[in-house]
Amino acid sequence: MFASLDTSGFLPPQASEFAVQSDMLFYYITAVCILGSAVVYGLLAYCCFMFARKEGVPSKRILGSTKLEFLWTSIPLVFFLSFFVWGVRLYDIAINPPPEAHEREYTVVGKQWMWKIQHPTGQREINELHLPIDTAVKITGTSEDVIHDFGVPAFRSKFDVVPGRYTSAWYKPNKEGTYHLFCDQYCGQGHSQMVGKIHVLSQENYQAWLDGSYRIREGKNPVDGSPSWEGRKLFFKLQCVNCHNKESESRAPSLEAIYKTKRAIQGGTTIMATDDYLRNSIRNPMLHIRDGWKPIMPAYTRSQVTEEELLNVISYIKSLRPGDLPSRTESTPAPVGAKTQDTQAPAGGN
Amino acid sequence: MAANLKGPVAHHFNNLNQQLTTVRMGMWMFLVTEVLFFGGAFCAYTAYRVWFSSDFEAGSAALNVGIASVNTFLLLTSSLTITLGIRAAYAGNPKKLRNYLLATIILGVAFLGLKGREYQLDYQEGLIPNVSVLTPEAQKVVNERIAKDPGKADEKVYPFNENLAVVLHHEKFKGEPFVAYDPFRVQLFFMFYYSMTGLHVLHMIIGLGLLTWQYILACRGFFDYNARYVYIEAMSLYWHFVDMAWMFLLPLLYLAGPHSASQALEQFKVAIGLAGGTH
Amino acid sequence: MTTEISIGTDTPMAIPKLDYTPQMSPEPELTPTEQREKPNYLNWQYGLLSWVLTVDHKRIGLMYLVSVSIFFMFGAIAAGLVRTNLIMPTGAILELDQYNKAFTAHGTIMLFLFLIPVIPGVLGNFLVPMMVGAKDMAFPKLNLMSYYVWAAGALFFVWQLTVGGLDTGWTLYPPYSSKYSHTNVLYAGLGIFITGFSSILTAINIIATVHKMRCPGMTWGRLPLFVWAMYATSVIQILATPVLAVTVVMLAVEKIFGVGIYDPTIGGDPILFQHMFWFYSHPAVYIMILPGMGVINEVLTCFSRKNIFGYKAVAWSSVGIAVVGFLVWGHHMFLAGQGYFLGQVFALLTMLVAVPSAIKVFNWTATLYGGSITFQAPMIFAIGFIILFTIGGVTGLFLGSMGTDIHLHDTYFVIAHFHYTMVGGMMFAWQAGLHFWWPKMTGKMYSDFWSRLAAVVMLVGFALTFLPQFVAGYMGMPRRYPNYPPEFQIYNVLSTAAAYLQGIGFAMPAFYLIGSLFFGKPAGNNPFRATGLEWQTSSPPGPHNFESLPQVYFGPYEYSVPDGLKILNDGSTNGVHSNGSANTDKGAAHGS
Amino acid sequence: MDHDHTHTHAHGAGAEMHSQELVEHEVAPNAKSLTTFAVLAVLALLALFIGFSNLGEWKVVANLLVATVQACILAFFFMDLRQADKLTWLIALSSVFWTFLMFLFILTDQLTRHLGVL
Repeated sequence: MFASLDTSGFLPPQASEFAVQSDMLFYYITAVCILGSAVVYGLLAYCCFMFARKEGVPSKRILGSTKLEFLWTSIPLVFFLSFFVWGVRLYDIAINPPPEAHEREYTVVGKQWMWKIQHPTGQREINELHLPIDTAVKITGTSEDVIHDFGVPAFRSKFDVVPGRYTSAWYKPNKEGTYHLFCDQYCGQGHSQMVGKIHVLSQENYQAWLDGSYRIREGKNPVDGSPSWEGRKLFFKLQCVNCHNKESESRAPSLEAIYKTKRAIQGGTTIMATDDYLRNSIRNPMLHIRDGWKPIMPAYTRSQVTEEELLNVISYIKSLRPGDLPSRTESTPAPVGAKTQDTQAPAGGN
Repeated sequence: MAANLKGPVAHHFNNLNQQLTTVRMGMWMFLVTEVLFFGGAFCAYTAYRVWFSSDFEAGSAALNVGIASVNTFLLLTSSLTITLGIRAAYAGNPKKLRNYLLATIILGVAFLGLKGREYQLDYQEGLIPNVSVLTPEAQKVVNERIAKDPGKADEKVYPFNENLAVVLHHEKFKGEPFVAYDPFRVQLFFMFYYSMTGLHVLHMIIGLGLLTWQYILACRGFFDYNARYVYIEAMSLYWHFVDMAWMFLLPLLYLAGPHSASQALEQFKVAIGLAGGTH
Repeated sequence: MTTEISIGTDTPMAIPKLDYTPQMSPEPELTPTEQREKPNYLNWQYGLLSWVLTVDHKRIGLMYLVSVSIFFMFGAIAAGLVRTNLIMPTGAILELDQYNKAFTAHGTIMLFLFLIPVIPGVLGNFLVPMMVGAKDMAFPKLNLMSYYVWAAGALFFVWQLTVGGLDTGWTLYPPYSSKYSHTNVLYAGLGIFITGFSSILTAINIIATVHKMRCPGMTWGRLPLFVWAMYATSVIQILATPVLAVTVVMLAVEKIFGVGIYDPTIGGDPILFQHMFWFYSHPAVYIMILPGMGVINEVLTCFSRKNIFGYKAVAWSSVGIAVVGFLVWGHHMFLAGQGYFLGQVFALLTMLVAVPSAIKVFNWTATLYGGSITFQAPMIFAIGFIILFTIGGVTGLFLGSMGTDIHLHDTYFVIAHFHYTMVGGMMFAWQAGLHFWWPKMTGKMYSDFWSRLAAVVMLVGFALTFLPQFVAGYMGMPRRYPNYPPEFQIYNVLSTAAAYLQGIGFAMPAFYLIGSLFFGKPAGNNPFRATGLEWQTSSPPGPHNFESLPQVYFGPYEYSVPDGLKILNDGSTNGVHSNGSANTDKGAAHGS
Repeated sequence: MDHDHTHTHAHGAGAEMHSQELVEHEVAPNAKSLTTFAVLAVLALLALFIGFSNLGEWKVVANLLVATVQACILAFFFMDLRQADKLTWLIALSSVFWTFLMFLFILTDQLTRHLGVL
């Protein structure tokens, strides 16, 4: 269920500005604490060796020293207060998103035991979140049942999602890659199953992902809510799948990974499979017949497929990768990411 | 006076003084835990009281303030009697002590009896969250509603809410300035009502048990050593605390909502059977 | 005793040479047979009834010792299951819900049935009356009652374990515990309620004892610091435990009647539960650690033959922790949806409450300076305490600072932190105390070699168990995960391996301590030549602790003054003198 | 919290034990107890009167004031706090103080949580 992510050394990846700021405070406290402990351990070792019992050497009678005590009361206090001040300022950053983040508000709903996420543009995901790089986004969450916690170590970010309320955090990812998403608040049997991935994509990849033509994860289905997702539904509704399917005896050419490739057509020439080509092949199939196939493709008129629907279908075809083409019997599957549940998801309970 | 306190000193004490002061101190420390125990409940109550004030007032309106008022005085009087008992005891009058103990016990039992009657009436009015069933009146209301609009036939009916509506729209509230309420939050109020008064009743029962025990001891001459009066004294501290807790329960639970003296009187008559049922 | 007094001063040596032999007092004045004839609290009454109905604080202490040891074993087994399961990223031996029940059992048992009762119940019961020079606790019958109340509560825990266990974690957060968990929340809640009642009774008893039962001359300034620590602990128990009780009651009411006191879907508020829960449960960690700190004071001073460095500072830091410790619970809730403003207040107070602990650590270290230190088992445990508790303390700062807590909250960093304080602190203090006072409790001396070995094994095993967890936590591994991403496996394997070593270490005392009962040589009244009042009576002590009412003239830790009388005469030290070795002829009670 | 208390014992438990006299129970003439009771009863009536009135917002405040006064009188006269020693006062006050702390912090959060959270 967990893909091992490339994590180097003892440090979790720093994938956002906040992660860097958070680590600075962490290193500061670490340095101070190591120093302080070193003092204690040094004194301890010194005393243990220097003042181990020696024959005939009595112990000194020392009742204490107010000066020293004042010293080691005030010095730690100063450092502790510095931790407090810096910590509060850091926390301030964490809970106050920059103004632009409010325009890009992602919603998260925790549920035993999955994360249901929706993009401001409507796309829905489960246990996965695709984010554009260098863009401040706000995540607002709530829970359907018990208290969960939406934690992304790579962003040094974490917040409890509480039933009946909205809580939120914000990220500004600055490093492409795939990072862990954990549920950090114990939520029952499947607590450790309530995990996922954060994908930070480049702007163009993110756009491509939004309309479904770019996918990182394996699996044949475009992201829920994207044009390709609509196109896929039409692909079944309009019976395209009857001929264009993965069965061996299919009566029509496969549509997998044909976009922007040269297609051999009757008459010995080839043609680049552009959007126009795809459009014509649906509206007016007889325009170009694929070499080696019978011209049985029916023409789909506006009355059958509106222009919007056509765009969706084309977007779906463009998104098809080798092996993505459905079989005739296949019905509309669960949305993207749902399969990460079935690994050990227990029966009942939710 | 200190001179004439006599009694055996337990094996681990050095003198009587040490023993007596220790007993008092122990009871006082126990009362501290009691204060914080009730304090926690009051704290939670207050949070919701501020959030859902109108709902809580509605819930309070449905309580039997008549019985509560009478109980207040019963408890106050019992505090008086036990105090008089101790005073009499230290004045060297064990007989009076026994009588006052007995009076205290009787008053306490009377309190519990009325309290039980109150719970019974609440049950009859169907005001127990998630447990009670529809009262006949509420059933009538529901039927009428369904008759008016058959579409409502299949929607879920929450008995408590229906019963509450019946109670709150009873004529005894006619003319009261009444607020809108959310029945589910009123259930929350009733939960506080039952758990807090329940805890109080539990303390009463424990206290009565101890009192009875001490009464028996008194009759069997355990207190011939007058130093042992300190045990009754400690007991009385506990009893006073129970009284004190009630002093706060009364305004927070019973008097929160709209009430009227006449209504309280009416309720009490009903409770002791001098008048017909509330509906 | 005169021989003790003169040790160290009589012969000025030219070349002092290191001498690691244990500081044992010369062979006890009494031969074993005589000692057996001498009536003590173990042998002056016989029969089962004389134990189950005893009101003797020493016997009750032993009853606690046996019970909590058994429950510690249960808790340790649960921990073993948890650690073993984490060897594999996919879980080695347990199903998901089994794992949840295992770590919940570990948490609840270790907290409510071991850490909270162990030192107040065993050492507090046994020692506080003797240290203040009393014949018994202030309320002996109440003392016995509190033991049986505790046992009853423990039975509920055992019951809920046998009928299917609990899977909410020891924190019992609603709405999971109130609505979604199908396990025995009610039994566990009852157990928590009842054991809490028991710890309240013990606390009342201890406070009353300290206030009212002190023997003549035992001023507050002369109380052993262990008594101060127990006093502060008891104050916390009295003030905090009732709130947990009522919180659990309301949780039960919600679960039974299905009304939303904490359930947001019907108007309740889960955060309220967390507030009331932590109002108890944060002070509870001080209930667990403060007695341990008290023990360390006694052990360090004795084995370094020194006065405690800064008696007042150490004593008042205990009280300071007890008071300020009440006002920091919110740092468990920085991310729970608690208000931001209140969060800042809690964060500030959290940093303040860290100061008294720092003071203690520095004072302990300074106590060793200029001492004459020997390294017997109790001392090794005490030094181990300082080493581990320092790490536990400083890692707390990461979590107390709001900014870093965001990343570290609910990760293994937290687990490692509180195990360093609770186990590395409390458990080592407990072992130190047990080894320190075992001769007094039983009159027998355990094996010096095996005890030292056990101390070292525990120290190494413990440190290695939880150090990797800091890294795993910082890498982001969440707590309470039976399965985890493979890149965390290395840390978990290391941790588990060391945990086994640690387990061996914790098992060893069971053998050599019990063995000492049969084969150990008589310890004598004061094997470690300590100065506390409890050492001035015979070991095991007589039924009423002291043969005559002790009279105290000096402060508790006059180890460095072999001849107190001289100093008493020239009055150079304003009346702070050992009540032990120095003034044996001035009517202070002593057994021999 | 028990600083002053430490001072009371500074001269030692032994001395303390002899110096400390029994907590006197000068037999309060029943008149005194009856007067106390009368006051308490009047206050209870006042509480009911307020409860039956339409003060709205202020009803609960007024009622709690009355209850507090009642509690104080009860503790002071019936529970003999009047003639109790410092230690007893310390214990009694500490309970009030810690309850206050609990209310202060928990209610602060319950009532201001919506502020400052993004």
